[in-house]
Amino acid sequence: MRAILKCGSLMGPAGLVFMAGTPAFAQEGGVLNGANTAWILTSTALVLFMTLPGLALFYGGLVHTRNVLSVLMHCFAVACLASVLWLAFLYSFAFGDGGSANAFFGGFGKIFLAGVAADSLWGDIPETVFFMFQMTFAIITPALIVGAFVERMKFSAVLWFSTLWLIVVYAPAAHWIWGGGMLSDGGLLGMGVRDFAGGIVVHVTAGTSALVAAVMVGKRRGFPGEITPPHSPVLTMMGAAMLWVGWFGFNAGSALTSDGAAGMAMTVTHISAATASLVWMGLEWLRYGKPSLIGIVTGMVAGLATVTPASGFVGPLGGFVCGLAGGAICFFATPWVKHRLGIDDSLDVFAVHGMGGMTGTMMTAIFAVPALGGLGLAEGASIGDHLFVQAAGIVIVALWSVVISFVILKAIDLTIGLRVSPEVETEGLDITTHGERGYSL
Amino acid sequence: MRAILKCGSLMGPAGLVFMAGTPAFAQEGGVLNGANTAWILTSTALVLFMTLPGLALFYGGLVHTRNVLSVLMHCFAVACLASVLWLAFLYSFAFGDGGSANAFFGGFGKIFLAGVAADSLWGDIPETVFFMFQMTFAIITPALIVGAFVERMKFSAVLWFSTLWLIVVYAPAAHWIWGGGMLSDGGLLGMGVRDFAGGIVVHVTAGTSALVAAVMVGKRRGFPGEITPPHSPVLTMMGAAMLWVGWFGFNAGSALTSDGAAGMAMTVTHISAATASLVWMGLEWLRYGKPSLIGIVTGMVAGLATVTPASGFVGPLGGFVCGLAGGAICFFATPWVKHRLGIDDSLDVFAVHGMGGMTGTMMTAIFAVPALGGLGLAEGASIGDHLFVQAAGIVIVALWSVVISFVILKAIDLTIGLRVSPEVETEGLDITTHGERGYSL
Amino acid sequence: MRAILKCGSLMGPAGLVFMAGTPAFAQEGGVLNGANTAWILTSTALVLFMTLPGLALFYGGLVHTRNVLSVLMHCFAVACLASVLWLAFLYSFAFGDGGSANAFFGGFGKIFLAGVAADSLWGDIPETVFFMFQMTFAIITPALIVGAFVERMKFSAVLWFSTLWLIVVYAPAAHWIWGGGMLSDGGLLGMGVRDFAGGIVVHVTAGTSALVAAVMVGKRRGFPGEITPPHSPVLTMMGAAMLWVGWFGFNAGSALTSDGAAGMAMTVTHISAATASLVWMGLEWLRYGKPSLIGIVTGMVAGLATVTPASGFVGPLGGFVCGLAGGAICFFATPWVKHRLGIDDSLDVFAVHGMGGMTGTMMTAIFAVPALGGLGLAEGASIGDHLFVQAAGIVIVALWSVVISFVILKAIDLTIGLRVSPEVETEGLDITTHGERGYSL
Amino acid sequence: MKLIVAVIKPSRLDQVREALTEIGIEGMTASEVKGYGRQKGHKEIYRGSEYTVNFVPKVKIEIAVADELAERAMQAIRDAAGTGQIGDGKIFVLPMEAAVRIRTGESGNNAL
Amino acid sequence: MKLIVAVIKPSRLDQVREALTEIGIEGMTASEVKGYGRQKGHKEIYRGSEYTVNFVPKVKIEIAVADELAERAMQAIRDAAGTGQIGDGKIFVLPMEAAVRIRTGESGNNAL
Amino acid sequence: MKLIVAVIKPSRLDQVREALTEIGIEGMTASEVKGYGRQKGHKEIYRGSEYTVNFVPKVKIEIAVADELAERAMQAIRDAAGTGQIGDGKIFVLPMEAAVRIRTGESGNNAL
Ligand SMILES: Nc1ncnc2c1ncn2[C@@H]1O[C@H](COP(=O)(O)OP(=O)(O)O)[C@@H](O)[C@H]1O
Ligand SMILES: Nc1ncnc2c1ncn2[C@@H]1O[C@H](COP(=O)(O)OP(=O)(O)O)[C@@H](O)[C@H]1O
Ligand SMILES: Nc1ncnc2c1ncn2[C@@H]1O[C@H](COP(=O)(O)OP(=O)(O)O)[C@@H](O)[C@H]1O
Repeated sequence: MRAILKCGSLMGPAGLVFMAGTPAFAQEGGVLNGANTAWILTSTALVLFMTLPGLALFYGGLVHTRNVLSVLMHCFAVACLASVLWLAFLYSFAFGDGGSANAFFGGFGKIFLAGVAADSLWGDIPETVFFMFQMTFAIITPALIVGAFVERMKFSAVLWFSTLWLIVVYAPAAHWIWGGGMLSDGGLLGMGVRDFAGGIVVHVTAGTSALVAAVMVGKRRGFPGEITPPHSPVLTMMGAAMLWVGWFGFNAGSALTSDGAAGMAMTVTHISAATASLVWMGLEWLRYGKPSLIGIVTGMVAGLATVTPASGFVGPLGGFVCGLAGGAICFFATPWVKHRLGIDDSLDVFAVHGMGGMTGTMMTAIFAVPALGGLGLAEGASIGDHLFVQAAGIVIVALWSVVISFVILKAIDLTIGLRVSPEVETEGLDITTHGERGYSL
Repeated sequence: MRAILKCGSLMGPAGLVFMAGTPAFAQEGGVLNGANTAWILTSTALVLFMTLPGLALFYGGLVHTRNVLSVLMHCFAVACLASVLWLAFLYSFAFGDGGSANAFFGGFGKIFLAGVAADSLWGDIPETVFFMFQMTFAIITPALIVGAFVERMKFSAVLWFSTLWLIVVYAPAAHWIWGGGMLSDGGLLGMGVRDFAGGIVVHVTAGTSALVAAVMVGKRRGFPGEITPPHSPVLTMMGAAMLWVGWFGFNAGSALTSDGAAGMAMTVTHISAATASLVWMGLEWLRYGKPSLIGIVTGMVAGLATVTPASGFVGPLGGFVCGLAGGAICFFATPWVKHRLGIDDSLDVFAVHGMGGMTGTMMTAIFAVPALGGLGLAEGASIGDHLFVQAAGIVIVALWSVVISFVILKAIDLTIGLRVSPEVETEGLDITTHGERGYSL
Repeated sequence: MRAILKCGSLMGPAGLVFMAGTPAFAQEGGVLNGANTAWILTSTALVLFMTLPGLALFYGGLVHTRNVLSVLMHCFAVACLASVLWLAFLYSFAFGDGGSANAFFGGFGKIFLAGVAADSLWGDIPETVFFMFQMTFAIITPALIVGAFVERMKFSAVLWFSTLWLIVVYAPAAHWIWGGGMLSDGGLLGMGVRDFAGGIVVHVTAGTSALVAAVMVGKRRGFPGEITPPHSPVLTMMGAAMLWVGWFGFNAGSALTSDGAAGMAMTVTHISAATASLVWMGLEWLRYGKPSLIGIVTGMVAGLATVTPASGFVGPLGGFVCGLAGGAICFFATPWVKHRLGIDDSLDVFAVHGMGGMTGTMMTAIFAVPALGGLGLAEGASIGDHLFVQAAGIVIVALWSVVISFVILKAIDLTIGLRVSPEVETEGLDITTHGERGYSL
Repeated sequence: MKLIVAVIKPSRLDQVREALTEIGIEGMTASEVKGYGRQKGHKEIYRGSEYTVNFVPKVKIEIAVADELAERAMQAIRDAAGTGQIGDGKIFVLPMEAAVRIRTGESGNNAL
Repeated sequence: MKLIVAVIKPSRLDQVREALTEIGIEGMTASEVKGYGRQKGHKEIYRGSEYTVNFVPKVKIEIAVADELAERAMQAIRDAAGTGQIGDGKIFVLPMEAAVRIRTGESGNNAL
Repeated sequence: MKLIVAVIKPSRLDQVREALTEIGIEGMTASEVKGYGRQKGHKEIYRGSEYTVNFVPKVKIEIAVADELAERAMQAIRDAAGTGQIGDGKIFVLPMEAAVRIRTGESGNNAL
């Protein structure tokens, strides 16, 4: 007996629990499951590891030496900020009960974890563990956007942008899809958008907002002709590998269980990453004559971003095709954004995360079909129904992200300003803004 | 029903088990809990990761290039040494049953794990797992002290000091507080010192001993005027991030369970780290005009050291205030030790770990109060009682650490000598002592 | 009651499950154990972490700057390739049921995970989790071999070699020993070769194949006189530490359970690593006058490789002696291969992994004896019986590895060629093959 | 022939290179150096302690030119490297007796 | 005395050093530099974008020699550094007025 | 004017800088170089194999000075850089024809 049950907001972000036919799996209200808890505690550590130091190093290696510390600093400070805000009110806004406004907003009930004790449960894991696990998603999402405006945005502007963005873009989007809001089951689109681990909530929000930020902050001086190569592919590879390992927590942890659902999510995640890496490497080899390390690890990130929304719904075939499609689409999207659109989305957040997240979200509709190895469609729904809902989810969240990001950035620009002076940019942010240098060898 | 039960020495270092109202939680003698075991196996890996490579990189980035390898080597060799000594007799001294001398000393019964088989239990996890988890604490504590004497102490002296210190300072302190000795429940101070994950056992012992070591080994040549900046803030940030992630194992693992106790410990740990990071960054920005990466990560360590003793006793508010207080106190303590006291505690072990550990130990007494979100005071005890016991615990352990460290260092100084020659110091320890250079780029 | 039960191919790679006397441990067919699953999910992440970035950094730091990216690229690309091949057919070849040919080959039944659903079990964990855990072993094994031919082998040849080698050497060897084939219980040698976590399957196959590869690809230009020192012992140490932490998943994960078997495996693993590190450091200090960082971490790898086959069968004493023997034997084997045999096995894959794996495999026979703290011999077998079986297992697998590796490399040499041109070698593989440089500081 | 040695701000390297190629100088050798001069080094503050960094990152360019090009080369460097701020750097001119192109053995101005 | 400055391919450093010691030159000072010349830099492509790297890694060797050794030293360098390909580098010869060995204070040819 | 080129032990850089400022020399340019000379390189042993490191880390300082200061500068360097051990380094003096301060265009001794 294999069944996909849609669970109410109580059951967590993935919105899905995979049920096996034995009592060991039965989810009874109020009984803690130590094994699931152990896995989500671990997953929380893994997802934090993705940002600190994973993403920070991945991004840090891609910029000029004179800005490496500023990138690490952006990621680190944003992570701290997101953590405190999450406790203060973001968690409540995302996963609280918004009462009559619940379609849009989670309300103020869980501000500063009000009413949550050590023995409070969320499904069958402690609510503190769920809180922490979800916090790590709120940490990485604004950190992803950093890639769009490295090497030129003011540090104070980065902090303001991240704060406002988390409140007005991230928390609502998480609520809509994972917190029982308007895009989840029974909401606006009926059967709900399927986003297992954040194809929309994380990657589409970050990717589209990054594009807006890149436009608003403007190109780096000398872009595109005089930009220098990544100062340390070694750092970038190190960070990429940490992202891969951490992503096991991201996707397989989103099952919120320690069972076959987590196992299958981990499997498809890994397969997509490996496949997309090889696809990118192959395309690069064919097209530019040399398979590069930066290329293969970019492919890996593309594969992981793509499979993220699908990871709880598809089987190995789905994972494999996510890798193929994500690798290829992001490969072509990357120079297209930079050269055709002329947008200096410096570390390709939109092309990799945005495009990957969208691709995977659409593929979720297709590869959930049991005949393709998937774990099943919603009861009574066709692939077409799912495709529509998924697309609608993307459009709604992307539009919201774009509009709000624009407004926030405009406001910052008009007040404290978005961008450092040309002298500071030339000199580098490390020494001018943070008073340090990356290396004194 | 929420109750905090103090458990005898059988129940482990945290001395506390959080009980939920269901049979799933009941701790019956002799039944292994696989979920708890899974989480402590994971936590063991996380805490080892804190030292290797976490702390090693954190420290390594802060010194001059010519000494980076020596710092990594100190951490690595001390970790190996501590591991073998732990098996040989430290574990027995700390967690064995000392019989009539048990108040002071754990005895020789578990030397080389005598009598411990694969199926022996400690509480409801395998004793081997408890042994390993505790070993990782014995690894990191002497490694922390390394920060006090980098760039000038003889390698052989480092090994001797660490060995003797583990035997005469660490093992007893662990026994007194976690092993059922004189500072635990029913001992010298009645209700026992509360030190969830090592505010005293780890941070106070390391911090105060570091201060003594810094004085005894003496200042680096040219201190303070001619010391060079950290050679690689990139390495330091990398190590710091690993410390953060690993600290989840340190604190949430100290629950020895995979449940809400671990979840809450992880939550307060994270909140304190994030808060202290922002506090340090803010103070630095205000005072020196530039928020630095080294600053924010130092704040993080301060927040983590501070919340360590409290992490199993306080709620989110406690975690937040630990972060505020720890961040601010350590921020001001750091230049105070170096410039007012004129002590070259080179990587600020006392100011950050010592002061942080003490601050957190005291705050444990306050924020354990349920009204402040804590998990409760000992039965019949007031905040004042707890404050007294905590302070007494700090004083006793700090005094012991200081006196014994002094004696050990004096003995080494009189025999093999503590310090390298000025030429070696100028040339750098890497090439002179270890025959290698950090980078040949 | 302590008993070692040999389990059929159903029970997994370790071939061994440690049974405690309580119902909580009973392995009933078809019931998922969430705790074991949590630990194996975690172990999978840990073992992936060993290769990416662990081993890649460990190796990357040892070569010349101009080849650092190529080493990272080899490890990364091989990992991706192994993953896709594992899904495609390697898993089936290794762990499928080969029917009448099962002694040699696992058959085609599980190609592309055919018939494996999210709720399929392997023992008491999801088969997807077992699949993933085993995949990480198939990833690291060919990546280990990379150390033999760094700085000179063609990238395309590396990919071809790894692909063919995985198919014809790794998958069969895994099948023979762990997949119910001819070297497992009831097979060719009666009671089966004992290889808990890959002393033979991983280290002997990789080590002996590495030796062949080093000979076939030939020495680096200027070997031995003009080879430059490791360009970054810092990277190497970082990678080594990650290997250590990840090895907890490798060995303790191979228990496939979250209990005392895992705990004891973790304990002996750690002890062996720490001991061998100190042995290597000590020997180096005595013999060459300087204890080096590269030395101590090499000792660590030797200790870990040595204890790998033994880790589920021996007690602390066994772990300790594995560390002593592994550290010393590999220490002397390393210069012997390079200078006596004159083979440029550049990063000492044979001397460390091959010799370590063999040493540990033999010691498994001895230290499994309960009197030496081990968990027991096979029923009715003497140490001598075990020694014979272990030796036979080594010889058979080593011969197979050597012969097949030779054939594969010869074929590649005659077609696309094994080696880059002297100009490319002099210029470095990074810029010539991958179009990138490691650092632009 | 002259060997012109210019010590400039790192951020001006590309402009200087372009200015030189414009006047027909097709070769030069650059290196990272640390300069000490009127532009004082700076203080970095870590954890409340001041660290004095006496040397400032600079780039040194060496250009071998025919005598008659020396003046124009110096002018080109000045124009391209100048920002009007302390620390813009110096140009030194050394006499050079011989130059050889390794590949061909050409010597004198032909080697440049 | 002369100061010979040679800019060569990094991979030839060891050969050049050996060639010089063979003719009795026992001291030299090397440094990593970046060269610009006929051997054009290269393009690196990351994620489909071209990055122009104008400067090529080179090694600069400085050798102070007695006048009479200058010719032979130049010849030795040419022989050891030449690969016949563009980018083999240059040798420049500068006049040198004095040389001192710091340790002993010896000066002139004795200092070399 | 002269260009004084001193190759010294890295650990003496600060002393030399101070000694020079004491005699009124306010500018210099330093760089990391690798030296080959009587002070032989060393062997590093990794895993039982010897690696020969022929070059020793040194610092090169270039100081442009007015003719009349050259002697005192050389003396100051000698005093500050000398440890009496092999490898203390060398001082070379090159004639210099012109010096220009990029910022102001001042030339000659005024530019230094
Ligand atoms: N006497 C000197 N000899 C060699 N290099 C010098 C000398 N004086 C200055 N420099 C170099 O020129 C750089 C700029 O000089 P500085 O005095 O700071 O500013 P400015 O060029 O505006 O006078 C210094 O950083 C140093 O590298
Ligand atoms: N005019 C010059 N002044 C100083 N260095 C030069 C000059 N021309 C070339 N070089 C150096 O010599 C190197 C080789 O020169 P290049 O023109 O590329 O090839 P070739 O030596 O074969 O003529 C350059 O990379 C640069 O470092
Ligand atoms: N002929 C030379 N030309 C250029 N540099 C030299 C020469 N001889 C020595 N050097 C530099 O001087 C340094 C010190 O020289 P060395 O012979 O080792 O000791 P000492 O200075 O005591 O004679 C060398 O490392 C090298 O950098």
